[in-house]
Amino acid sequence: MIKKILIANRGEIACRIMNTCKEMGIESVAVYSDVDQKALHVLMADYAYCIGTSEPSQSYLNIEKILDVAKQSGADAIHPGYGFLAENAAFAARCEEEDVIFIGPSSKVISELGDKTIARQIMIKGGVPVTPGMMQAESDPKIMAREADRIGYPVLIKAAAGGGGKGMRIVKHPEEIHAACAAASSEAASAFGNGAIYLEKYIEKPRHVEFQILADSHGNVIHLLERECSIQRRHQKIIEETPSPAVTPALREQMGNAAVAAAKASGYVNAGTVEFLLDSEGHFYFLEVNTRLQVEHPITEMVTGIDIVRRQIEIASGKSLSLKQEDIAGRGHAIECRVYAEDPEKDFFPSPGKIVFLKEPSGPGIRNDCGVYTDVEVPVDYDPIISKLIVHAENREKAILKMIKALSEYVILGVKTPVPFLMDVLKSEAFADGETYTDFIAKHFEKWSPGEGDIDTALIAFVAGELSVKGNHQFQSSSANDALSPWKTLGNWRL
Amino acid sequence: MIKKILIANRGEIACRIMNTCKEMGIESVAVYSDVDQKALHVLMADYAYCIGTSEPSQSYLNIEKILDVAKQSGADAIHPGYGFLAENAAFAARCEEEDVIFIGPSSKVISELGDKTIARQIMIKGGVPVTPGMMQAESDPKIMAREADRIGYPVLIKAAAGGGGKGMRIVKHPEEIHAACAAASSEAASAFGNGAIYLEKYIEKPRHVEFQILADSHGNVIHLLERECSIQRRHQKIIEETPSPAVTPALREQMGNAAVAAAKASGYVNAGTVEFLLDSEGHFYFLEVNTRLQVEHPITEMVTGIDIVRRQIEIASGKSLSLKQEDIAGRGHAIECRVYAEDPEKDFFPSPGKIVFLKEPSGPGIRNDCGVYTDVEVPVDYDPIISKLIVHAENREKAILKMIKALSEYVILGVKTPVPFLMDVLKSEAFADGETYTDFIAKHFEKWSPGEGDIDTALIAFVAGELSVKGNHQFQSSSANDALSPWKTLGNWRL
Amino acid sequence: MDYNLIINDKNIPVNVDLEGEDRFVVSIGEKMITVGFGRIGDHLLCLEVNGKKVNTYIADTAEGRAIFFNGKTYLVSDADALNQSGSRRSGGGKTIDEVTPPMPAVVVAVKVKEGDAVKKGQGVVVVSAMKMETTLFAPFDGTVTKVNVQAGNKVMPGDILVDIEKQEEGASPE
Amino acid sequence: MDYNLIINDKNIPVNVDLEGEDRFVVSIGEKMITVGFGRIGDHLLCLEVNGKKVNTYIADTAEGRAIFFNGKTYLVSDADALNQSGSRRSGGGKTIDEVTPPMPAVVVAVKVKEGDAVKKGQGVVVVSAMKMETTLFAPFDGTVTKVNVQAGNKVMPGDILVDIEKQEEGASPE
Repeated sequence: MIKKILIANRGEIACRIMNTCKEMGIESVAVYSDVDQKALHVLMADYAYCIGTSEPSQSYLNIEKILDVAKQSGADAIHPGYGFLAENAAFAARCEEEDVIFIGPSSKVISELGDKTIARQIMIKGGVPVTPGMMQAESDPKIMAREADRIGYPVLIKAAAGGGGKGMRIVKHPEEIHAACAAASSEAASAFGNGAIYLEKYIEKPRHVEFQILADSHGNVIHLLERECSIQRRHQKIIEETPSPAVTPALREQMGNAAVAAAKASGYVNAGTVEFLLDSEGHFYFLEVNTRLQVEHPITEMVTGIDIVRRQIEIASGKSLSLKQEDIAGRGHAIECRVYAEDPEKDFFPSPGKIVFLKEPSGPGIRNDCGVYTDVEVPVDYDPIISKLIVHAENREKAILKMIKALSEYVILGVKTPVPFLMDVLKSEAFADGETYTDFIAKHFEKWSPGEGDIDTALIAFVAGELSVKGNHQFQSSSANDALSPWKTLGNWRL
Repeated sequence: MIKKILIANRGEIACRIMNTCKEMGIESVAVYSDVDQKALHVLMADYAYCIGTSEPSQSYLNIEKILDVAKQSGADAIHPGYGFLAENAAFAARCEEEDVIFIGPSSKVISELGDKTIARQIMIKGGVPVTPGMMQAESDPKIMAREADRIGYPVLIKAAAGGGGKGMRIVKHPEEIHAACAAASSEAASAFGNGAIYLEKYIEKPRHVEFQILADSHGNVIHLLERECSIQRRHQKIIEETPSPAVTPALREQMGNAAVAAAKASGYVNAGTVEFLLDSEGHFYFLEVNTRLQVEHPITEMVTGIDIVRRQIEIASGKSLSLKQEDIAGRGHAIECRVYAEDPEKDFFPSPGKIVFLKEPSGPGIRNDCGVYTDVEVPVDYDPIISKLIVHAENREKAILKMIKALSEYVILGVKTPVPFLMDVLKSEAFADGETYTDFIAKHFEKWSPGEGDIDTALIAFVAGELSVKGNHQFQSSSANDALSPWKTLGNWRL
Repeated sequence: MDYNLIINDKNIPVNVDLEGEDRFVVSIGEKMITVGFGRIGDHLLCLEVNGKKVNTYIADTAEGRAIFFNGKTYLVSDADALNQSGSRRSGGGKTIDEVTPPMPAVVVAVKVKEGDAVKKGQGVVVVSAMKMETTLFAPFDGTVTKVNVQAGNKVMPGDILVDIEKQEEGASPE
Repeated sequence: MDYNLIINDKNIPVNVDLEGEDRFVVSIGEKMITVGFGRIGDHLLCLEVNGKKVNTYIADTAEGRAIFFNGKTYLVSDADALNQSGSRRSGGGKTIDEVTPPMPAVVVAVKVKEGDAVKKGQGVVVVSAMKMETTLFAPFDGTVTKVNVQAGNKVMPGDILVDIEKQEEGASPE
């Protein structure tokens, strides 16, 4: 069994992994860049090693330094989290060479599924439905144009390597195809070091529905139901939920079987996610496999009651999955909101800086996977995620109400956050109706603005703040006997 | 539907009720005594009214003042929480007279079930198994002695009114019966204003297993499975869990049916708890009905996914239970630890005072129903509960590990708490084995002492605290470039 | 007491009459509101506004006092205090007349040099933050008088990256 | 630097050699331990003890500095500082020789009066806190010289409720 895990990541996901390590009696080793010296994941770890400067290539992406720390610290396994090296086949391969357990699938599987055209071939062989599209990456714009004609406009340009919307372009007219291919390829090259692109049929008004899978090294594969991740901005998910408002029990079985087939076809071992596009007629198409722990895994944990990170560690230790498909039943409804340091009033531009004050929401059914604390800096150098706020309730309606309440109590001062935007989305009729297509934000919230709000109360709070600073005003126990209590006092009841 | 609820309570339970109110869009009205001016329940409420001095009779037990606030604030319902007026039939009756909804059963039901001898008669009529014992309260010691002879020693003396172990005595030998009856009667008189006592057969090595019930005003009654509450100190529960290690599916069905029968026999409406003693052969005996929200209700919420307070409010609004018995399925395992301001090294004597620093544990599957915050005083005047720490995991073993981790991270400075004691109980083999009989603490932890602990690290922390105060030492971002980092630094990797 | 407060880029005069240690009456425009208040720790201000309680969380930031309640954060500044301290930051109005990044960032490219004539809306500096690039535009027609940064520099909000002298265009008081 | 610290009623000499701003070597008895430390905010002290990190939370209380880690709270005091400040509190040893409540409480009954002879272990005052009653006992044989409280008084730890003059019993140095 694994005794010490190096977590090759930072932020909320590193903290979340350490939580499970601690429960399992496994020691955790943090690595960090110099700007992260006071980061929460460094504070939480049993051991912490500075591995370089803030530039990711010098630290969180530096494979050899991370492997050196693994050896120096005696870690027998590495958990890559998501992002950074999580889907880097070369890193997984180096772990294999150095005999350090990589908590994830093999380098071969990462490599094959990471190349979207190979992945498509595997899925077609495995009987998993895929979108019409090219079977190989290309760079010649003429061939791309011909393929686009064959597939039929609109088409979607995608980067063969990578994800997260980078290098992605929708092309609706033949005259745009050349320029779009050039732009997408250069974007892909700078983002992933690989400019290869390919085309797929663009599915209109689709939903993004993904299935969590667990596969052990003994050939057992199950899925942990779906996640609906259609609410995206700039191809980045911002709100996820499970179950999907669009998935019927029959469709769930069909798609779940396809997800398990996808895992089996690729020789997958460990936790992974099979992403599908679901069109309005209930047809679904394989999109890609995310060969890592997914950002939005907590909503699956809430409805299935299963700790996915614990299962990852057990699978990586060679343990057999004790769960069978029939043991998996969702209960209630879970929603996740991603809370970034970003300014919703300035086109969601990142808003790094010092968290001057943080108060996390809490209460029954509320979980906040958080990577910051009061007084810490959100550095300019990384993905500006602060936390993922997750709620779980009896049904979708109650989960929405719980999320609105939780957001309304989430105090983050010092950096901007999208909390007011998220609240408006959750309060909207379109969300209540489950009209969660991937164009949801564009359609319903393109011109969102925060509105004036309750200016009077804000001004009053400013004044009260001035008065309480100046007079060094503090409640005193003795002031309970004053006639002027801050709370309504029924005078004649005072004794 | 109810729009505004007065919560006639304080501490964690008042806060927990307000959380559900807020989710439901219901306004909350707090009442408080003068020492509670800064209490968390006062801060959380939409409206707050001071109703008197710290003496409970002047505030939290003052029925007329509370009803006046209900009227003045426009509250259409009162939630009594647990303790204080929660099982006071006169209070429920006054609410009925004043046309304020009392969120709980009718005054008649409270009154009948509150008298344990009447309750026993109801249960016998309803076919619910009861312990052999007296059918009526008595005061004549001679009659008591005769009854004890009839029932057979050992016998248990109980107060006809009230609970919580007050007025309770085990009598093993006939020569002790007179003195014990006199002592129990006077204790009951001072605790409940009613010295009536009665006798029951004393069940040896029993477990305390209770069933949560929900009953609506349309005749629908279901149970929400059991809670194992055997781990008690001075007849006060300290650790509760569900499911019970002793309850088989067949026994669960039998006991659940008996609990539902008990609710029906008594004409119960709203949430309640039917307590049973379970002996080592699987026989169970009706103990009492708690006609209120129970302290330990959260573990049931965790395994069933049902918000009991929400159901209470819906039932009180006249709504029909949308749940059927077959909808209720437990998942995973939940444990609750009660965290009091008390000193485990001084026989658990209360330890009120100022909470100098509080850091609540958090993470997946961890819930802390808390009634305090940093800088607040735990007053000397009330039950010293700080919070209830609840965990939920896939199974009992994982829940125990999660609770140990959560306790190890629960920072409460300024008052003493039983956290080290609770950790030792959870780490014990007896607990792991599920040997949770009501004599658990007496048998396994009678002579508990906290042990020396890691004195070296404590001394080191003291010194580091001195040094960081004197030098006003604080991490600086710039110090990341110093050779002397507080974390292990691989020097040659520094760039 | 009179305050002149800035919120949502508007100047709002606020008059305050104290009514004891923890109670005051505030006049905002035509409205008069009775307020009770109490402070808990450094950041929590409990208010009672028109009889209803609201918990507000406050902290001072570079952009003013941040005030949070009901899921929304407001920025409020004291215009008089800003004037006294001679702050460069323009209180009311939304005239952006400086080339400064909206957040801590790294300069990717400077697209102008000293002496260049620039048109309003012309890109002058490209900065990058958290892997996103954004272009800073000239706020008006004019001439670049000084370039204060080069590619690779780390820059902060308020840093003037490029000085641009505004072109004459009649005597507009704005 | 030399400290003389009190923990679990024991006096422990501790020697500290600074090795820079955030590192020191501590000698406790025979052991020498290298420590790295960093402070986050008012209450969190991050230590690295023998290469392993441990987060400790600290706060000063009436009973000494409370130090929490791994689920347990320790109370540590500086014996030298206590001596300097002339604190009444006896540092080491566990000799309880005062009639003082273990916690804030209300006096329910005083069972002795001035001039009474009392035996060690005899109940002298009954106090109540949080609905629990407890009896405070005479710490030794002696005579009541003064009764400082009466029923209904609120009392705090450290308050001497009853002064008792110890009875002579030979020249025991203890």
